[in-house]
Amino acid sequence: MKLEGKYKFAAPQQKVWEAFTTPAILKQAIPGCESLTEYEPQKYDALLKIGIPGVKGTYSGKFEIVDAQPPNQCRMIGEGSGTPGFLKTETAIQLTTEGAHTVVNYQGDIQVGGLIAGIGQRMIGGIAKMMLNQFFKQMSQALES
Amino acid sequence: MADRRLIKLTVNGVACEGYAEPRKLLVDFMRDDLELMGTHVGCEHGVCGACTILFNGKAARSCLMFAVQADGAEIMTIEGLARGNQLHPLQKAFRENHGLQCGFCTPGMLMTSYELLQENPQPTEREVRQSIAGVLCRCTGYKQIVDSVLAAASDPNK
Amino acid sequence: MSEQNAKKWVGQSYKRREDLRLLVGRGKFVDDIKLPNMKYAAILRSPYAHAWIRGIDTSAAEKLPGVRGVLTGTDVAAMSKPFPVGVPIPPKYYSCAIDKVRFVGEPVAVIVADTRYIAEDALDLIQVEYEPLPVVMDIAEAIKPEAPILHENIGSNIYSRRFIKYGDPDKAFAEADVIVKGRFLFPKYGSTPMETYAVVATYNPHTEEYVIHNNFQGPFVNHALTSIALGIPENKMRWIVPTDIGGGFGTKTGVYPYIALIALAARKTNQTVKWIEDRREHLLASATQTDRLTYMEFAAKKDGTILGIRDQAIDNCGGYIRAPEPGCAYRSNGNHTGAYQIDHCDRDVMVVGTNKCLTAPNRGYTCQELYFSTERMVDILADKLGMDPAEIRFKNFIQPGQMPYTAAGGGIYDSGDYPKAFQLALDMVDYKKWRAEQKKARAEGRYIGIGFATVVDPSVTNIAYVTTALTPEERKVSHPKSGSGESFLIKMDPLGKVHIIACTNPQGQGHETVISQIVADALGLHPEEVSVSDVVDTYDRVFTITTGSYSSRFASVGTTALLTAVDRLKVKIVKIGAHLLQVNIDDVELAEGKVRLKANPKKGISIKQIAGTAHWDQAALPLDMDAGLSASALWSMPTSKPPDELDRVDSSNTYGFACEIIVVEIDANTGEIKFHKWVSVHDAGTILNPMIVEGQVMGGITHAFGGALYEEFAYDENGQCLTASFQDYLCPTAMELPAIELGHIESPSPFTALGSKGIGEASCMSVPVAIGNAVADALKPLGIEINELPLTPNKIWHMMQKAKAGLPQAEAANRG
Amino acid sequence: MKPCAFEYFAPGSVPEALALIQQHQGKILAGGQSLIPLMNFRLGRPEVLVDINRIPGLDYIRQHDGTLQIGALARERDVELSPLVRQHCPLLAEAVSHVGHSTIRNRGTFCGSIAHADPSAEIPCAMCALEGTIKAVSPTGETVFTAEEFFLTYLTTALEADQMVIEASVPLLPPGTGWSFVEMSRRSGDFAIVAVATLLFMEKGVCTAARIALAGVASTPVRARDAEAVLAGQTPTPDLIAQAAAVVVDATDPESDYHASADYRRDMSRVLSQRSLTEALARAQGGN
Repeated sequence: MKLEGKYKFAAPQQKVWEAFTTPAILKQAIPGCESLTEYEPQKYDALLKIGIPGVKGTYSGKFEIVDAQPPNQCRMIGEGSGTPGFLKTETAIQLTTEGAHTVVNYQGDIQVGGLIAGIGQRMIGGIAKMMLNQFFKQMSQALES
Repeated sequence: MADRRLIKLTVNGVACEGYAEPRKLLVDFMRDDLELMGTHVGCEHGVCGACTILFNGKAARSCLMFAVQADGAEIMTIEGLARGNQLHPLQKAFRENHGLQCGFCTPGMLMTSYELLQENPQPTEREVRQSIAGVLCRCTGYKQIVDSVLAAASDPNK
Repeated sequence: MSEQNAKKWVGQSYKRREDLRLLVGRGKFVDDIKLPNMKYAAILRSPYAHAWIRGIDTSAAEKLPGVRGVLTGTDVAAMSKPFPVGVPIPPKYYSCAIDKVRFVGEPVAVIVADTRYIAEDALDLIQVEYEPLPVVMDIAEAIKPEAPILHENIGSNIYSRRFIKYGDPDKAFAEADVIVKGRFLFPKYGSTPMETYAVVATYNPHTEEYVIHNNFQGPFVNHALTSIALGIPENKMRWIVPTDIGGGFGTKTGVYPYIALIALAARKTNQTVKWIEDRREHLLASATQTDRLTYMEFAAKKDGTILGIRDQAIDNCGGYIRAPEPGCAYRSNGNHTGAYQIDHCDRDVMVVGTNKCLTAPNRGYTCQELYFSTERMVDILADKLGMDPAEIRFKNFIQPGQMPYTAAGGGIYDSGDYPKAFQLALDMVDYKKWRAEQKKARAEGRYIGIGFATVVDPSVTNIAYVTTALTPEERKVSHPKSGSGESFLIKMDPLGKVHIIACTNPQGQGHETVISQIVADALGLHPEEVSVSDVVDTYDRVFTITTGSYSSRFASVGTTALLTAVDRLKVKIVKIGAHLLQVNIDDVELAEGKVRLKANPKKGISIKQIAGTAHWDQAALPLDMDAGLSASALWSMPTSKPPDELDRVDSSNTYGFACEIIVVEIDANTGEIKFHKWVSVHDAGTILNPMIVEGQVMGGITHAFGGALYEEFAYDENGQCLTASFQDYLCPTAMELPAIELGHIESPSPFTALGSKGIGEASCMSVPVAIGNAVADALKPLGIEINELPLTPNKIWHMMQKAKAGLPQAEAANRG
Repeated sequence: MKPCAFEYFAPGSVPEALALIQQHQGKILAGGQSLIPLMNFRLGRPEVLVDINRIPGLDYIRQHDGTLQIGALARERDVELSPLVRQHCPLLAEAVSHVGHSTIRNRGTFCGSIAHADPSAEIPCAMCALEGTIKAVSPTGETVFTAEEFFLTYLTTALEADQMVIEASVPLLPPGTGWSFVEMSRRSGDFAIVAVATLLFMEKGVCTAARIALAGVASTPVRARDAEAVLAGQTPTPDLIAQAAAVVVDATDPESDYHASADYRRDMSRVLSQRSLTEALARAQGGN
């Protein structure tokens, strides 16, 4: 499933870049992220409890930032597996400055596999989008605070 | 076995009891513990309707209830339709009109249409179809089932 | 002898005896079997469509209280062998993934526990390390050289391929006035019976015998192949199929691996193990029909005479291929040219693999795929020539006087009057009126369409067809296969009542009832005087590798085998009668319940007396005669022969006819289809029980209606099945079906004892394309071609939007 | 497909239920027709279930102070067949009749469907059109939500962890109100691809206010206010209805799924709104 879009942050590009590559901020912003531990620079062990009320799944997996060109672009690769199946994402982001703002363009691909994919196809797309919006909103809040 | 609850209920007019953990589905309890195998399990997510029973007089999916919820309830299943060796008019009509082939969905069809005829003794064809639309059949194409229910509706002994 | 039987009961809508158990909740299905100390299995399934298995850790699962053992691919590899399958390089298909998974839902491990609940708890505790691989989902992609390869030992994704020519197709195409082309994609839908797969297995390590209760549709090939997979002789594996199977429609005729898998789990854990496939497992990983991509060309004369067919047909069998595949590609060879006089065919048939669920026959077994292309092509040709699609069919029909007719592919069409049946359908539908309505509607911007399908319905598979997967040269050096046998044993008790022991193993077709009707007629009894036991128990039934209920075989081979046994019993009765009457056997006849003198019909001895003697006074029997009164037959259709050197084969042994005429209207706003009129006419020879025939026809229609409009196993681009619940795999309900009018003609088969042949699959073959043709006809003003299914409102709406905007239609693809 | 183990409580009163929810973070089991399938698939794994089916007095459907009040245990089937509902709010009866099949509605509760908050479900959509309210209780008191503020996103509501829905209510419709509920689904009984609930409040042939709510076209049910504005104060005509229906599309933000693309849902929002408004107008004019 492809997700594309952009989000505008009221913060300078360097600060946005740092937020996107700082584990503590990422942990706060990633919906359902219970822990994010850096085991190598820009590589993390992650534990996610995600979903919607009553349908939460626990996924454990890895998350890494590759091809980083600070403060302009990188790719974020994550994968996790748990009882409801597995998740894989690969998202490219590009940061550009627009006046006092920073625009983040993203092109992501999300794979959902296993139980949820077979049973929940009706809502997966929407929920993925919703979580992405949550992520950007949280990032935005973190940047403003 | 962890946390098994005593469940007392009336099934087809007979008092029954058994123990089940809370997560045990009512249909599994009926089949495994009460040995009433006439009710079938077809999907376990409430779509196929093969497991339909009457729960306190209302048609219900027994795969979408827990056995503990049936404590004190009155249940009727396909085994409870015939009076002695006399088939119920619905059963007769299903036989006369070839309303079943493999028989797997039949408990659901019978219990659903039993409720329908209780509520609406003279249904139209469309009402019959609406009612049994909650039970999937892969054999018959439904026509002969609809014919059966309509025939039963016109049976004065129903 | 049976030709003299009065048809008193046959032909009646005799009420079913099966109903008297099923209607009161006393049917016996596999899930109703309870054995002492029985444990329950649950299966861990792959969430990946294609991945290496790098490790499995079952330790936590094994420690869970109530768990009795775990079986993994390592055990399966050590304890069993791959299932044999008739392709040049078989993939290593075990009952469980060994080191690689090739579709979502493939078994990876089995838990045996005290309850299914605990077994599922334990599944959550198994850790599997996967290394995902690129997937291939689309047929056209799978055969490209750069495609990810599923099976390293095969080296490509092509399981089977044959180039086959009938007649002189090059000449036919050279002489054609017109050549039309099409590309068709038939979807992956399935049988989805209400009862899923079910197995109860026990192993006795001391006798090394398995006893396996299951709901396979007969011993058929599965018993033989499963015993090979388990590495045991067939007589060490007792299969028992109870009286009732909750529908099959083909799914339960493919080699399903769970019989072996649960048997191995029983053996490893030393437990009696029950496994009932749940609906999610069924939709993810049981069996579907093949999806098929077809490129087809018709060569024709200007007057509409079809000269030849050229096609490339590619069937997709999914992650592995298993018997009876590659039958998908070859099963309909004998009737490839359908109801028409077409002598020349040029075929490139391929069976390929992708990372999808595996396949098995599905009601109509690949004839829906075949006719979706050929019957669409007939309409496309008619359109090109400016002919009426009804007229072009009449032009090309095989004529009744030509029966029995040998079709280009070798099918020996036994009987039929296609023009008469089609004319009946046209009259029933009032064709002219609907063409006028269509004209009017088009003027108003409404979309009415009339769709036809006129198809030949092959029943009674001749297992020989599978060997056309091999070249004639390869066949010469391999073991030949042929036949279509069925077995019956008839016993008469001392009071003259009859018991039939059958092994047809039906799934709701009412065989017990029809057997009693047939035997009653043959012996002058009431059907109530005939009892029937029709189950599979490989230890106490006589059978061959073709035994079972599939390919609509009961009405043809079943009835004929039954009457062969009855005739043998009658011969014995007559012999005993003549002996007791002390006359020559030629001087007596069996009539009116007696063996009597031809010369003096008043002098005779009743069957009842003869039966009593046969049991109570065995010394009174002729010296060379067995005691008691029973007979058996294991009869195979004489036309069931191996393919000839030109690959022609009578792939089925009887051929019925079905035609549909369907009038639809497409909602211009929503793309929804409304059915104005639907007529379905059949010819299946003699009708044995009209009530049952109507049920079979309606069931077949509904199944195909589902496939044409609602049902599909859909996948995303990563190989995830999106339709693993009944919320997304949409079986039609009683509300979706429009009114359908049925018509029949009867052209008795000269090849079967009663002239009857199969009917339950006929409309499965004709309905999908008839709906496709109707929608295509409706949307003709927009220039829309229909070449794929299912025709969902969403899909039709998109086609209409594109057409209205002048954009080209997307090529149908099944990549998710 | 067997559910995970859970602790089970069947309280006999609302305060008892609320205490259990608070104490164990329990999940409420009412009709269970959405929850139990999720549990059978093991997608839902609640550790504690609080079964409210044994609490007396919650199954009411009553008229009170210009509203229809529906208690937490009123079954969908009871709402569908209730003479009160049919008389005062036929839109609701019609919407409920599209929920699953009668056997599901026998057991499923009206309030449970609201709490489940499926954006393709009929009842939340009807509640938005009717501007109904949802009353929740917690150990500390009552909260009343409007339907629109209640539905946040997929299966997510404004309900706090210690709250339970105790009642839904909708205002009685003035006589002569035009209403309609139109749904398109793959099969009868399936979730809506698109469903539209409309109301036309009429005075002397003029539409004083219109309401249009849709299901299946966003992460929650949505109101099409701009489209409503097209109709307000006007005499509805087929042209005006078509105009309004075209504007409805702007209120939608659909997703594609296997059954229908976002484009299709968008256009069906228009088509179905037009049909629904036409039907509502006919009812307003024809009196039923």
